[in-house]
Amino acid sequence: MVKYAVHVAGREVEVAFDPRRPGCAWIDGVAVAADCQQVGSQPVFSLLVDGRAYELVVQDVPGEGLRIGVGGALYDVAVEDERARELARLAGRRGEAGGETPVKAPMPGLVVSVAVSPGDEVAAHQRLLILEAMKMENELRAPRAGRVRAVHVGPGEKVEQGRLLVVLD
Amino acid sequence: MVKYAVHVAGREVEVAFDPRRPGCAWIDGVAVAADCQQVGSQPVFSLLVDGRAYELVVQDVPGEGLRIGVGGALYDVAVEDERARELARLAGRRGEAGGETPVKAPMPGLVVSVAVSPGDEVAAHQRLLILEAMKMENELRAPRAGRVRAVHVGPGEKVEQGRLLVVLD
Amino acid sequence: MKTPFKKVLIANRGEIAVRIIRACRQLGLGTVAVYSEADRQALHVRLADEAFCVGPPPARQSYLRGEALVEIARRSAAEAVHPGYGFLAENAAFAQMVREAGLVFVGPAPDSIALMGDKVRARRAARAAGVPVVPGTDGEVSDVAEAAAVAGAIGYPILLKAAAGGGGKGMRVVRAPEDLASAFQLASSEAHGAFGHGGLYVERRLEGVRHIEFQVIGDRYGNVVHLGERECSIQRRLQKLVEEAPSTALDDALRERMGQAAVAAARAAQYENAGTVEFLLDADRTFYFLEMNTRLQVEHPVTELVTGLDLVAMQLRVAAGEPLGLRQDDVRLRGWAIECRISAEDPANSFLPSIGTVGPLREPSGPGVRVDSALYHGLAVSLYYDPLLAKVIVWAADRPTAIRRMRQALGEFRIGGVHTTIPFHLRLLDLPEFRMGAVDTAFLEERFAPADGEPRDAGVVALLAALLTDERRQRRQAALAATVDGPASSGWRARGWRETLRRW
Amino acid sequence: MKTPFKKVLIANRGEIAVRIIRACRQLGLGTVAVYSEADRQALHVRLADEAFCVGPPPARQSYLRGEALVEIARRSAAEAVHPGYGFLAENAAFAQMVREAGLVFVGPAPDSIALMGDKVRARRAARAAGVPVVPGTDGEVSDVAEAAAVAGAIGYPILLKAAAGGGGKGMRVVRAPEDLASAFQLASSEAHGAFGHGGLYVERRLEGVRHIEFQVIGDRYGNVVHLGERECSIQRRLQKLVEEAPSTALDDALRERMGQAAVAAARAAQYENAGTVEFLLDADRTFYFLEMNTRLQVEHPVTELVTGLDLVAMQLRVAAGEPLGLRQDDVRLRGWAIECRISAEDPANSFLPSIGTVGPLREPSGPGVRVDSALYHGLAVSLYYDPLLAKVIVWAADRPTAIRRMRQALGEFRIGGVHTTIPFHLRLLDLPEFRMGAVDTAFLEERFAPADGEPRDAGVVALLAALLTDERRQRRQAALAATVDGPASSGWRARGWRETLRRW
Repeated sequence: MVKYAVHVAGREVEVAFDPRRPGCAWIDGVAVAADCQQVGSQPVFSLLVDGRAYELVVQDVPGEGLRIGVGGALYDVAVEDERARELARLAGRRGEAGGETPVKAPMPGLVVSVAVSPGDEVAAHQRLLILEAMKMENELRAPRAGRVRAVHVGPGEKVEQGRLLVVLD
Repeated sequence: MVKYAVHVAGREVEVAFDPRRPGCAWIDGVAVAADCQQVGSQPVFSLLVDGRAYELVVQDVPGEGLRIGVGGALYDVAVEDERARELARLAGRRGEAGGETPVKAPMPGLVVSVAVSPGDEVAAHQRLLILEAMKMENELRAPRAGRVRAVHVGPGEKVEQGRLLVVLD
Repeated sequence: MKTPFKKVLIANRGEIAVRIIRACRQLGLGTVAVYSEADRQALHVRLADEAFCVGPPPARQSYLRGEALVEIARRSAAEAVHPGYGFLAENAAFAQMVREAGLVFVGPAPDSIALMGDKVRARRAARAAGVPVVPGTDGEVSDVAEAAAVAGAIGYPILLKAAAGGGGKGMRVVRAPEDLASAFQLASSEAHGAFGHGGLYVERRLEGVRHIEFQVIGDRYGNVVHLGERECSIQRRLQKLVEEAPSTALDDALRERMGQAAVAAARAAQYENAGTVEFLLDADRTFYFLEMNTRLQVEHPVTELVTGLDLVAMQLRVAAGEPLGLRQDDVRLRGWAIECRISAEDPANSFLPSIGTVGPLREPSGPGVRVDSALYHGLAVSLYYDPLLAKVIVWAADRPTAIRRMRQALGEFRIGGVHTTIPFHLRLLDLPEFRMGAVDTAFLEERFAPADGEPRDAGVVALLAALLTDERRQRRQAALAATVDGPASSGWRARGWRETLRRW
Repeated sequence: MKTPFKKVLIANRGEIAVRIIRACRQLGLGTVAVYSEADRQALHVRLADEAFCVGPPPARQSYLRGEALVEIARRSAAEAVHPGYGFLAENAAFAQMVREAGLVFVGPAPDSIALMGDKVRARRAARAAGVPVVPGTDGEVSDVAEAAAVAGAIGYPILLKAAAGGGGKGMRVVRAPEDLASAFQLASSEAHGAFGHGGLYVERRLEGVRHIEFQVIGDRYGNVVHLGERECSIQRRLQKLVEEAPSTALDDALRERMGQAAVAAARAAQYENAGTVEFLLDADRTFYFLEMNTRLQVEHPVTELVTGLDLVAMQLRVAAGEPLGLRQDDVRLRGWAIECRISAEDPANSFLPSIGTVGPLREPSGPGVRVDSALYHGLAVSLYYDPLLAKVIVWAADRPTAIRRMRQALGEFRIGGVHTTIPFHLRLLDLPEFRMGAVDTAFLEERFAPADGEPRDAGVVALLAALLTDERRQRRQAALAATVDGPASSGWRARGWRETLRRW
């Protein structure tokens, strides 16, 4: 049995195949009959799962996993195999750090201005900086009260989505 | 100068580039400014030729050349480079044989029946065989009067487009 | 929609299966698609709620297997079957089988199908209902000799027609006695292949006539209305290529007369659901009943665009027992609609079928443009089924605008990999005869000259072909050179060209 | 079309450039596209007759360079300029520059643009024409202090609006005095960035109101008609997301009153060409003039679908000096139309912009479905321009059918590679408030709950992701094994899976 833990839309789905039963799979422990066909040589797949028909489009996002579109929606998906998952479990819950709060760019954009400096005390919802994206100026505010530990960007800088902007203590 | 002879839609177009003048080309001796861009990683191309905009889709047909679609039409295109062409010219006119007339399958299909045998004398427009394609039975008739030299297919046979069916003397 | 059924099996493939799925979903009905092994990737399979394999690629082993279709309906708990057009759509036995399995057949009663499907009985019924018919035999002819006798009596040219037929299959025009034997054999064999019955009858082939058909629809409460006409005179080998609504040949008075005749013919068959009454219309504005097609027609969208109605939704509603909810006076025609059938045929090569794999694709869209299509990038066009790939249908306030809109839409259509009838349509749309609406059923075969002269875009096609060929040669040489003395530069070419072609 | 111009330069990009190209071509007019360096591959470049580069990606260096656009028109012998919406569409100086270059500007006179573009003067003009306006300042406020004073007088919540604005840019709602300073600074800065002028004025923010706008069009002979209303209350941060025509809030009597007010406002600006008069409508059916947009609107297609008119073609005709040829009585609304704007934004993540490259794509089609789009497989969605990718517009005989049709169309839409607003729209269409038409401008921000619960298709998405990951791992192992002991078999999997996944 091959097992994968798939992270999709904020939850984890366990998918398993049995090498001895081709065309069968288990989704969160429920057995399904599945037929998967790639359409032409396009990254488009037709899945029949217990007779239900689905059409999915797939894109690789390097370093991030897969982006899968179905029924008008698009999901960012990460797949772990069983062993990797076991290791992660032993190492404790993933990705949760201590008392500091990173503020990351929620979208790519241009930093128009920065309203705080390292050492500043900020209140919750106080403006940290302004990010221009798609011709709109977006105010980024402090998610909680705290002290600014570091500011990683300056005005005029272009930032990618997820870029660390400010760290609050 | 690099030159190509391009066979498209029943005629030959000479295309030349000058290595010292990027973005310039000559089509049948007429100089044009050309900008060619592939769209994404699709076999779709945007050409600007003296400011005129064209969108072309391309497909390789193995052994046959390129199939290029533009403005709702599709062209089967063969490209010869200058040297190959020169050789062909020296070797005499291409592909014209003597007194025999090959009758080829004008479309892929199933041979339903064959009405002639080697040695038969046929009149012009006499039925040679019936080819079923896309649920229609199509009568293939003799393009001229003559004698059947060879019959290369039999009833029930599936033939590709261009397959030699009958040879008339 | 309150219906005795919640889920519909669509016993068809291609664009019409997609069309029916759309209508079902808009009514809140579940959809079950069927597919042959050749169609596993097809659009209708991907768009349906459920999909089941019905057999190997040949239609006889899949889409024509009535019992297998009923079995899939049972297995998937579908409660109704929509047959689309072609395949089993006009097969009375199938309709009966569906009914006997306790399912709703989305179409007329088996008796109506049987009556109108027998072209000989249909002629008699129409005549009895006071609708004029084309001169011809009153029954099937038993052999070539009898056909020759009839032909001699009514005069050449004649039309041999499959008694069980429809859709142009099993038909042949015969212009001279010496061609009769060969045509008879071909038509009979084709009819046998298509309908399982090789019987033929003989009709006078009217010349200089238009093919005008009326859409009708009836419910089980005896309401029957017509939804105006469609002009279908642009035909090649009895296959329609372009249809429009309304027709330039009709005015309100003639429309009303023909519409009443269509309704009378439908009533004679106690007709329920959607159907089409076909007429020939001569230059004197005399019309003749030709036949009635007891199903949805390929060209139904032009009627939808000028009436604002959704014919497939109406089919489903009346099949569910709803009353029509529409009187003849409620039907208003607005504007002009044209449909071009896009088939995998090469118009530059006698319309021969073009097989291959569909490459990059862009279907037209925008104001007044509708595309009913089964196309996708990667579609393998095979010989198993009809070559129809898509239908482009446009609507505009008037006919000249509709023609220009169609021209624009077809010019935008990009289909890599297979030849299509688009160049034919583009040429047709530019002809003065077509623009004036001065066409008849012989127009295409007798007065339409194939394109001459060189295509407009040959130069640019040649340029791209040469650029791509050169790029490949450069890459091969570079790969070769790289093994000897490191990466080669491609020298003379502009950065733009090199960069943009490198992925090719 | 007999015109003083035969070729039109389209000073825009994206779906609206494509839309204008289609209209021009249907009128027999040549088209000249312009593109920034980021848009070389764009659809409008490929569909136009000619295309020229206008500068680097930032709009200020390309699409906003009026002189460069006029120069391209001169070079390509274009004789008219269509500005689309956004960019220079409401820039009186550009309209003037186009005229002075001897070209036809497809839009109103510079004076009309200037009058309505100055929101303060526009309010005065509307009031003078007898059209009620929203309470607020009669001129720009010079600073935060003055804004605070006005706000205190008319009462919170207030709306800060760019005097030179439009399209929701440079606007902020302020609900409490303490938020005023920050909002003032942001709005002013945004206004300066978008329109080159940071001046603001203050309006009462009406609550529980609908945004209802009327399409008007006039010719140079003084004929002005309205083409009915559009319901645009579904807004987020003052940006429209869904529009429909007609509105559930209007009856014929109110439509006539508001339509007359719209025509009066247009006449006050001596308005020629297409424009939109925006109103707020409160629960008591009292309406207030909001502003007039002196251009084609993003949401113009819903009006086209219910009137059967082609607004862009009409714009070109009246710009060419033709009379409107349409009286108010000739305008008939038929059925219901809805538009959903499909943007590259992630509704599950606060509508943040989603950049990336568009992968496999299938746009919906079929009966009653229109897509105005600039999408293509390979489109790199950047931050340089508006995130609008496409508009899906449906028509049906009634609103419930239109809603179901939109649901079906959006469900068919496949866009790989970027997040879009489609899931938001699908969710909205299912809400009882939306289905009943009980919406106002605050509905989305105040009463629309983001989706909860897990998405329906998470299981099948996970299955495919696991299959693909496993396939890759098998291939890596096989490649590794092959170097040691020949090709490996992928063991357990069914032939179908293995064969069909191998190309992945």
